[in-house]
Amino acid sequence: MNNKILVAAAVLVAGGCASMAPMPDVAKLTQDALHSSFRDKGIAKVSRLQQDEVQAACSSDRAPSNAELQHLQAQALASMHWPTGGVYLGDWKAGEKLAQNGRGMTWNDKSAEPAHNGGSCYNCHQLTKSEISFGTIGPSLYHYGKLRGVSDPYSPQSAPIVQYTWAKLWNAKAYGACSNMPRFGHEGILDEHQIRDLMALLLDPKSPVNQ
Amino acid sequence: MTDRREMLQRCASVATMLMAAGLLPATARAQAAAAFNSAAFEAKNMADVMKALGASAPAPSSDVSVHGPDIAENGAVVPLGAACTLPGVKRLLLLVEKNPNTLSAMFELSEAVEPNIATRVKMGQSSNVFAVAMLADGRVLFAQKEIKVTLGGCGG
Amino acid sequence: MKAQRGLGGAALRALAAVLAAAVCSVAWAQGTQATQAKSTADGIAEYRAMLADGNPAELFEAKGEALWKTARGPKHATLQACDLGKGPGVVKGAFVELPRYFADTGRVQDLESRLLSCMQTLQGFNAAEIAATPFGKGEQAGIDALTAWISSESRGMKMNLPQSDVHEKAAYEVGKRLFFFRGGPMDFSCATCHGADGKRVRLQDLPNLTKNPGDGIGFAAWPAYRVSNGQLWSMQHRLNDCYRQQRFPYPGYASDATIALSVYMGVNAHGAESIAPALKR
Amino acid sequence: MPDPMRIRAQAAGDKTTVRVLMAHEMETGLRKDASGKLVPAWYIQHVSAKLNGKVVMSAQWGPSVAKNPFTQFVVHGAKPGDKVSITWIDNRNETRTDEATVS
Repeated sequence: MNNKILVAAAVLVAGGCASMAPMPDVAKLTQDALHSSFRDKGIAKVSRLQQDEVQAACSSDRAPSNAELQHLQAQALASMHWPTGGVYLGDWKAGEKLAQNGRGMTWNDKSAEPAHNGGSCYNCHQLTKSEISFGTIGPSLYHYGKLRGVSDPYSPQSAPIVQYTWAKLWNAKAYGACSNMPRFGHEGILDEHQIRDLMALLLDPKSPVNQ
Repeated sequence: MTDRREMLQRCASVATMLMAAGLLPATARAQAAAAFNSAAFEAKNMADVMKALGASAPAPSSDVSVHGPDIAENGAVVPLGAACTLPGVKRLLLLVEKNPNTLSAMFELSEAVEPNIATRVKMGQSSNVFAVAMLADGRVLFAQKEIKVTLGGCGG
Repeated sequence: MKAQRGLGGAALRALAAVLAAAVCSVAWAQGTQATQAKSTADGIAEYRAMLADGNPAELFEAKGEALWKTARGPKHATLQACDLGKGPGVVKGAFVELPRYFADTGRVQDLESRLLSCMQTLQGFNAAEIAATPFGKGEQAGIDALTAWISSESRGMKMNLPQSDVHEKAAYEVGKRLFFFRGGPMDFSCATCHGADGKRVRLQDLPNLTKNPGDGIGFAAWPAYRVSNGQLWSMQHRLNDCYRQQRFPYPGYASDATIALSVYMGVNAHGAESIAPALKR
Repeated sequence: MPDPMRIRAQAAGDKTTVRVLMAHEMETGLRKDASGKLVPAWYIQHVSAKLNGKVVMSAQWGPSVAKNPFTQFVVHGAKPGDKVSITWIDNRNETRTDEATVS
């Protein structure tokens, strides 16, 4: 067993009374604990612990400054990938299947390719009336399109909400740098085709979300 | 049917007698196994279960009750109970309509035991469940309810 | 046979949930989500109440107690001289004070890592080998049973992890940083699911582990028998599966990170009554 | 040797509630293991309950009874100090008998 925390702490304590000992360098001990505790398993490599700017900024019980949030959000929006050919909506039936599917990206999964991943939507959101097993980490999305007056997703009036929804699914951090929602497109969890299907689930007037 | 039940009980009591003595020779175990009603436990619906048990078609009755939750958080463990308020209950059965095999459990009761039993079953999906009471006078009565099995956890 | 230990608490809570739901349903004009969630919550509360009486964790408790008292391993010794923090052989009350610092190993240890130490020093087992054994197999199954029994010996007591030693304080601070540490392809940290009150994933309530989430909730409920797979999970197993679902790499058994997280959650849960081993989905 | 059962038998007047937990996999025979092979069926088929040596209840179970089975019933005429014993036999002919005292 690795034991860097305690060795380091012990060094600091040595020669002094424990209650008087100064607090060791917690940031360093945390990095040491991460290095000594985690190992590669399947597709889940230790490289997953190397934080990007967003992850590093959103890793404490205190939110980053407004300026930093703005910066991170602007960055996410600037790097946004918009759908090829301007086709925003796919098949809501395929979208519902993805929404139900919470699989993918764990050390038990064979491949990290989007085809092996679900959208995990119901883990955090209510979406339809018929599925009672839904989470509440995110807001209810029941009647998502209907409440926003989307009767024809291809009409010019619908364009702003359609684009916002796409961006939210592709990289949720564009509208909240420390959002709990994964960056499905940006991180390569889902591909363009799958995100179109989720778009249809949310915005197609025929989708059960809008019934 | 009576003969079959008597035989079942006799086999069971022989087996338990030997077990009480701390002995369960292979032959006795085989005898106990022989008493297992495979046909009933392999049946795909309530009618076929009844046929395999040599019983008549069950009639719905408010004297029988089936206890279970409306929603099961997990289908791997669903509490189910059967009870009957009439005297002379010989058997209580628990059935799950949409399981691969309908019959889950069959309890044979002596006079010393109340016609009110409970256990826990697995359910592959949301389904009707039935409690069936078989009475000494040959009547076969049932109650039913629907149990919703939900999908839990992160699904991953 | 002990009479219905720990069952009353769970049943009472379920009843309380039903009552709370009934009261709430008077003020039901809160839109579809609220009303539907309440009726589902009623159903789940009823389901849990029905299961409360007869937790299969008891089977593991019995096995664990026997294991503790059986001479085993290369040294053919029992674990009865094992010091879980309150002196050699003292089991009662030890669980609610773990993890804690142990001078003999120079480490902050949780119950599982402490058992590994005792199995190595007293019985002659190879702790590293056991730590590398898959969950539920070989000696790992034995440790699960031991945690079931040892935690049951503190049932009804309040979580009371020591924080007087600097190692323990450091472990808390490290645990806190790990709790909020975001990583992996989905940007999840422990706090994503367990950082706020009243959240659920699907239908499972998510305790807010940044504070005392209440008696028998969160840290005060594990080890637990998991209905979904019929296994007894120690906190190490629980944390391992949390990290799997966080899409993190694999945390070593009894590793520093997992122990530091337990210190963070356990100290936050100070005063919460332990119901372990509990019954979980 | 199968793990022991946990049996509780609590008398309240003439009625004694017996609750039993059994340690058993209760494999359905329909489940596949990690390598995709079917795990063979392995489940308790027979259960019998005795009060002071006399059979009061017996049962036949299919593989859809939940893993680590629980069962509960109420028996009349038992007094504190009486013995309740439970025996199960599974489809591999393994068996286990345990006894509890009515309290």
